[in-house]
Amino acid sequence: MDSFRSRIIPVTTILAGVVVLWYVFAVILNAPFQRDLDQRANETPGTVEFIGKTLSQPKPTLPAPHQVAVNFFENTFLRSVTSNRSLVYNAWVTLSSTLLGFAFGTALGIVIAVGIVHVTTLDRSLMPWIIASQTIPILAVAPMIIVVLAAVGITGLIPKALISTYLSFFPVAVGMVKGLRSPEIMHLDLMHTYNASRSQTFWKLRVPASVPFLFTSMKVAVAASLVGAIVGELPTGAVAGIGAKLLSGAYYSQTIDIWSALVAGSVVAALLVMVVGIAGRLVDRAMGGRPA
Amino acid sequence: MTWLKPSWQAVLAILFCLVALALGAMSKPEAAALAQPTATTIYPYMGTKGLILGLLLIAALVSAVRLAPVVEAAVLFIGAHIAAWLLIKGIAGFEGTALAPYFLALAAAWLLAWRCVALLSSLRPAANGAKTALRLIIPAIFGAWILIIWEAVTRGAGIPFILLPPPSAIGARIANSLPILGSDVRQTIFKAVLIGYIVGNLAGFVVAILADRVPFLRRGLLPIGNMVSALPIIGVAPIMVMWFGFDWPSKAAVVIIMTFFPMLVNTVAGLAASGHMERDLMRTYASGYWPTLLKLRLPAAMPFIFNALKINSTLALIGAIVAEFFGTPVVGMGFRISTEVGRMNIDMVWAEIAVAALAGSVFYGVVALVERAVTFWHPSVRGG
Amino acid sequence: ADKVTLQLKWVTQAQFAGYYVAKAKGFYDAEGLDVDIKPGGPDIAPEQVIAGGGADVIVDWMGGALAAREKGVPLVNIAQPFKKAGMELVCPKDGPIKTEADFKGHTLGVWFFGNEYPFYAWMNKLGLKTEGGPDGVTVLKQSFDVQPLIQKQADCISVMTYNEYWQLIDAGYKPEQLTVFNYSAMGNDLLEDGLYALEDKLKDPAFEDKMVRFVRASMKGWKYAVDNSDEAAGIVMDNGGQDENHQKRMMGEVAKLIDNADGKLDPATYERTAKALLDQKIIAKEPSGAYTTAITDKAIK
Amino acid sequence: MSGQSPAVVSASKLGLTFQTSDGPVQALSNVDLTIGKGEFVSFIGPSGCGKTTLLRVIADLEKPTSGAISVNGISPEQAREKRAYGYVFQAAALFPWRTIERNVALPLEIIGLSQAEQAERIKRTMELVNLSGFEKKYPWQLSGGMQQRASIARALAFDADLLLMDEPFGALDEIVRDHLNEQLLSLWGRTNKTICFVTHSIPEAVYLSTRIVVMSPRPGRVTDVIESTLPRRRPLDIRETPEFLAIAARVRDGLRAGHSYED
Amino acid sequence: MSGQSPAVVSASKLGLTFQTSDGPVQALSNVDLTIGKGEFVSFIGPSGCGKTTLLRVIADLEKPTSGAISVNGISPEQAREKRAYGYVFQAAALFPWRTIERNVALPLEIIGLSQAEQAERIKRTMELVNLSGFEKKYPWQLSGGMQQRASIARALAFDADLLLMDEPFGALDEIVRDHLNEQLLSLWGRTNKTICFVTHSIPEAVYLSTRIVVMSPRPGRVTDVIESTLPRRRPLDIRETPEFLAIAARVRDGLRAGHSYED
Ligand SMILES: Nc1ncnc2c1ncn2[C@@H]1O[C@H](COP(=O)(O)OP(=O)(O)OP(=O)(O)O)[C@@H](O)[C@H]1O
Ligand SMILES: Nc1ncnc2c1ncn2[C@@H]1O[C@H](COP(=O)(O)OP(=O)(O)OP(=O)(O)O)[C@@H](O)[C@H]1O
Ligand SMILES: Cc1ncc(C[n+]2csc(CCO)c2C)c(N)n1
Ligand SMILES: [Mg+2]
Ligand SMILES: [Mg+2]
Repeated sequence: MDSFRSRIIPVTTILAGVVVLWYVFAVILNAPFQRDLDQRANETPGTVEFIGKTLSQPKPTLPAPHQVAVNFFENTFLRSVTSNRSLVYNAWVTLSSTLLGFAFGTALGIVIAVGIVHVTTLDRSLMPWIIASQTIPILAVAPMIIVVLAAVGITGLIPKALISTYLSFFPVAVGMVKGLRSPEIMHLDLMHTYNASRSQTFWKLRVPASVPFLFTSMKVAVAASLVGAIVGELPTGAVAGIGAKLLSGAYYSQTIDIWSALVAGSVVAALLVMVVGIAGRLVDRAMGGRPA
Repeated sequence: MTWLKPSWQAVLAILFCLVALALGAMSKPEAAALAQPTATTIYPYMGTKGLILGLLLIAALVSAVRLAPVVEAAVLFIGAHIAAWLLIKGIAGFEGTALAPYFLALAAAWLLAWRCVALLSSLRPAANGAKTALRLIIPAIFGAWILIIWEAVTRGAGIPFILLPPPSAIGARIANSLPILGSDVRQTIFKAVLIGYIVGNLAGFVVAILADRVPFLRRGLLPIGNMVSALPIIGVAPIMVMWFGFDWPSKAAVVIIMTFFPMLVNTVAGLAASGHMERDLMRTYASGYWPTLLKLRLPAAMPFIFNALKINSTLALIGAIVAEFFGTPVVGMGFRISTEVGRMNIDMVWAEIAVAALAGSVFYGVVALVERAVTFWHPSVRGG
Repeated sequence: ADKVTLQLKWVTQAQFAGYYVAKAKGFYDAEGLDVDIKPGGPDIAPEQVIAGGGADVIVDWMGGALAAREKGVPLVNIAQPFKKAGMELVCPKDGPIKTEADFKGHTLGVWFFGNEYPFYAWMNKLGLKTEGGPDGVTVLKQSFDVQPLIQKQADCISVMTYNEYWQLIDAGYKPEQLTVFNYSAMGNDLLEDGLYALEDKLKDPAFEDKMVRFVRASMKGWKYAVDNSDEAAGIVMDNGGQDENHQKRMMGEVAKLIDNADGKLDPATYERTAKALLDQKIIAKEPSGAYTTAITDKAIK
Repeated sequence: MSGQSPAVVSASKLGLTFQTSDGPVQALSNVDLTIGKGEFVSFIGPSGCGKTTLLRVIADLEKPTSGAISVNGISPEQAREKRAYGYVFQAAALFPWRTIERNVALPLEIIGLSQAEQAERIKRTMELVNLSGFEKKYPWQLSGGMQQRASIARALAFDADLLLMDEPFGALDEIVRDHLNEQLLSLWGRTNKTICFVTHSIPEAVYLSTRIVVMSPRPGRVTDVIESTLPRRRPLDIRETPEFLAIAARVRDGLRAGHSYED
Repeated sequence: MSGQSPAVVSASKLGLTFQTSDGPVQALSNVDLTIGKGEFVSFIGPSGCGKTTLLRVIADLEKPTSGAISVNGISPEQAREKRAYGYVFQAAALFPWRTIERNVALPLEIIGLSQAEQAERIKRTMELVNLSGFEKKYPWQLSGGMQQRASIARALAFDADLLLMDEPFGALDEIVRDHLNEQLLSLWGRTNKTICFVTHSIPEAVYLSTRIVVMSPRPGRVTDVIESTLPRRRPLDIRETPEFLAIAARVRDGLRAGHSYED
């Protein structure tokens, strides 16, 4: 647990720094509106009182950390986890489509990478179109996808997960193309001398050699997946999920709600990235990874 | 049997043509005409039905004969594309009336084109010019077929224009809206994307180096880096508009946030990628942190860093466009997309998407070229 | 029971209280209907949903519906619950804009996504250019909220009487501190929330009958909602609405737009809307058959 | 030469030129060579003369740019596809994610041997190269010489009829080297394998080979082919016989002649 | 030993145990050693006996787990920071993204030499290892021996007072090896450098060294230290003198004694 402590101290220090900065910015950003407000109400508060007011607006430009914390705490711990006002519930809704989309996306990314590395036709023809596909702004096509899927009777988790898939397969595909091509040329020659089949070379050489690229890409992909899940929640009527919270918050200018949903999203993201990181380290260890 | 070498694509194509022939009418008007032979209704493919199917059959059969690959590819190319052109041309005026044989013929043509691409990519021409030509032709045929199928299906099945317009309509729209598209590209790509991309990548890179340099920051910054950068764009975009105004700086800020994380993660991974013996070598020179970084660890990290640059090249584009959904001046690709959806000008939406795809591909291509030049030594570039 | 899917134009809020009330109070059941209400959102174009077969009837603004009709989605207005428009442009009194004459050279927040037509029609009428510069106005695509005004990024912003206006009040503005340009009051309004269905489906008598029953029950819902606005707001909350207080206020304001809850389209307003759209080249030719009074005539006797 | 046995390797006018960004490098030129079944041929020559390149051409890892070559009467590619040879690279080329044992098992997995057979062969070859006890270590936990021995074990476990060995004993001390030389000779005597062996040690070449090919650099040519007159069975102390020393002297002369040092 | 000159390396009771997942590996145990200024010490011993590990401990690339060691009277770490030594690794360790020339320049860039000085040193050392003409090639375009020579050139260009060389000439043919042996000796004679040299070749060790350290494996111990009685100036043909052969025989005996082969 020593490593745990050696981790906790830096994280808390930096977090504390962030919080202090955050307060400073909260005062600066909320001040103009507070001034207008006071002016309209013909009040002239003292500096301390003024700062206090900037940190307690109901719909601040930048909510103060304690406002977010209180909101976050209430919506996380004081609500039953099945209530649709509970952040835990909303986070879970988002998480489920994130995970499904991430699984699809990783699988699809790997399949595409395998195809590109092994089939010349695909190498030559597919990559430009995959790139093109990624530049299609997802928020623009998401509604159409959802409409089309709904028309063929697919609703619920799958459409959202598909948008996650769309965003997450690309990092994996790009990384894995690189990774699968990264074995030493001498190692490839060795497999060549054994007349190893493509699949043998793939499983015994290319896959292990690509592991560092795989896990790095998966970290990016899981974050992208989460973004996709949140984006996908909007056109489904934004009934539940972190995206729905963000939207309804934005719609009513409830900045505190937005920020606590953002914090929830970030926490989920950080956890997901950490899990992928840990999985990566476990795999590395199982592969006899040499300590740095 | 040595003169015969049927490919599975050709066999399937022949099969599809035969089934299409057996099923009869290609479109509803034709079916109606067949049912009432006395009436003189005009229906699609009156004169060309035999031509289309015949062309496909002949091309498929010829391709099954052992020929020089170039000749075979040429036959397939011509057969598949003329047939496709006739199919699409014929349905004009009768949108939405296509029946199964229409789609079978389309599938057959597509299979032949596939065979053609497979043949072309197996060619190993000696001349450099031919090599470059092939590099361009192959993805072009592949892409052309995405468009052909799209065009044929939207018209054949009569998909409503406001759900998915055919590519021809999108093309026409692009041609007619060049000034608007130009100003949108200037606003979104040359301002928000480029600046955001550069700053975001730099920021991710610098934070990765900082985290690498200072162990304290590594433990503190990385987890927070993980949190900040997965921030969902929908949540961040309105806040950025609030902070940086509604013009392009807020979009650039969104792009920065989106591109930061991939760069951070990849740089951190890349910095761990240098070999032990090489690091030991630098130690024997008592090389300081920065020389080691510059001369060993960064070059070794380049494959990872370019990974991030590639992923970010498309991510930046998505980010900037999506960020424009949230409050912008009345110019920009994202603005245009969201507005024209509301006006049911879906062809304009797709025109912007096409421009975005083109810009993104060029962007990615440039990054990939630089990558080849910088990581020429990496096995993935040297061969393998 | 017959299934009907209704696609709303926006997220669940009192703007659509009538439908939620009709469902909750069993008015639909009474007509033998099983109605599925799908909330919308910033990225949902109900016209696309209905064209894709995802809905039987949609709530839409006339501008969007007529534009879609020209693009090959034959939408027909079957009822018009909202008689007046709720959109207005508000400017703080301490800002530079007091009257229409002050617009020149200033920045105005406008909603797009098909909601911009009334604004452009108005500017057209005033003879103001919308490309910025000292002689025109600078247009800002306004997002969900009223932030552009609070942040002073715009000099005036668009609000709905029933929604964003109250957010401004919540943000500390007093009604007397705001200059309001109401589109209805100025006679520049275009028809807002109406019910639209596809023309070819309406040719089917069974479907038409279903719509008659649907409109009848919906309007009953609206009437009930107008009469019991707090209860209606509660029903909206039960269906996913946010901020109860806000919904109550919204219900009160929406009630003012509903008028007598007969859902009948006023042909004069229709003509004016169509003409404004034509003038602005949002549609190219005079629409025909874009509305029918048959449904409301049968539904509301 | 050795016309009595069928040719395992037969090259004529073989040439190979590498295209590099600053001009072509001619690595092999006009190489004529026939190696019969059961021969033990050593290749010796100054650093950079093309020994590795020649072995790689035989192994179908490099395509010649001129001339012809056949392996077992078929093209190198076909021979490779028939798993005609085992190759020991100049560097160990172990997979860092596999233990030593699993590295040795790699070719056995690829040809699809049963677990039991694999285990048996691993045990045997690991003993042969004296690495027992290090089965579960990863390559980076081994010394340079141990890694090289692991790669020899891997090639021997593969058990092909033609062995291509590129300086297999370069990083080994004299005693281990002598031991492995003996083991290799006895294996060769027992099995009638054909062995192509690159070395820098003249005594090693003379001790092991039936024929010694001396090469000279840039462009890599065969300058001398020396038939050994030593008997097939060779005790270690044959290396002190005058006959041995005479052959060694001839090889040394051939080597010196092709060398570019003036001093 | 060699008590007259100040100690460059001095180790006492040095031990190093690697912790691996399947138990500890004792690589060095109880090593006592003093190397004086200007000495040329060769380390010889069976593969895996700890030669590389010992060199790495001197170079501060590995920390001993017991005993004490000093380099130039200070800790290895301080000595390393003072750039007290140049190291030739057992493998070439060239950077693939640098040409041979730039690889040789690497240490020179790090110590901040002027361009002109760099160019001069590169030219000189490239000539010394006979790689002129290959300056602009990348490592993978070189043969194994050429890569090793490039890495020698890199260490020589660094020009430290203490040279740690781990089997530098392993992949080189006899003639090049003789040439480089001579060059190394003459460099050593000229500059009074201290050289620690790992080799597997007994003649090479005897020819070059003032002292030969014989090691035995698991745990790596020093079993014999043989002082050379040969003069400092040594022509190549000194290798045929009886004195030379006598020392060689002693080394061979020491080596065999420490060896684990029973045969
Ligand atoms: N991939 C390559 N690209 C360019 N030149 C190459 C390549 N591989 C080898 N060469 C060149 O070919 C020549 C022969 O190299 P080769 O590796 O066959 O030598 P070698 O006889 O094995 O030497 P050594 O004993 O040092 O291993 C060398 O001059 C080398 O520079
Ligand atoms: N990083 C490591 N982890 C665990 N064991 C190691 C490690 N490095 C070396 N060893 C072990 O230490 C012992 C000595 O290794 P070392 O590399 O010093 O041998 P060496 O004398 O240089 O051998 P060679 O002549 O083969 O290069 C070996 O048994 C080896 O397995
Ligand atoms: C993208 C976007 N479009 C429109 C509105 C404005 N709006 C809020 S409610 C409402 C009525 C819909 O029937 C309208 C037009 C917005 N806020 N954001
Ligand atoms: Mg070689
Ligand atoms: Mg060693």
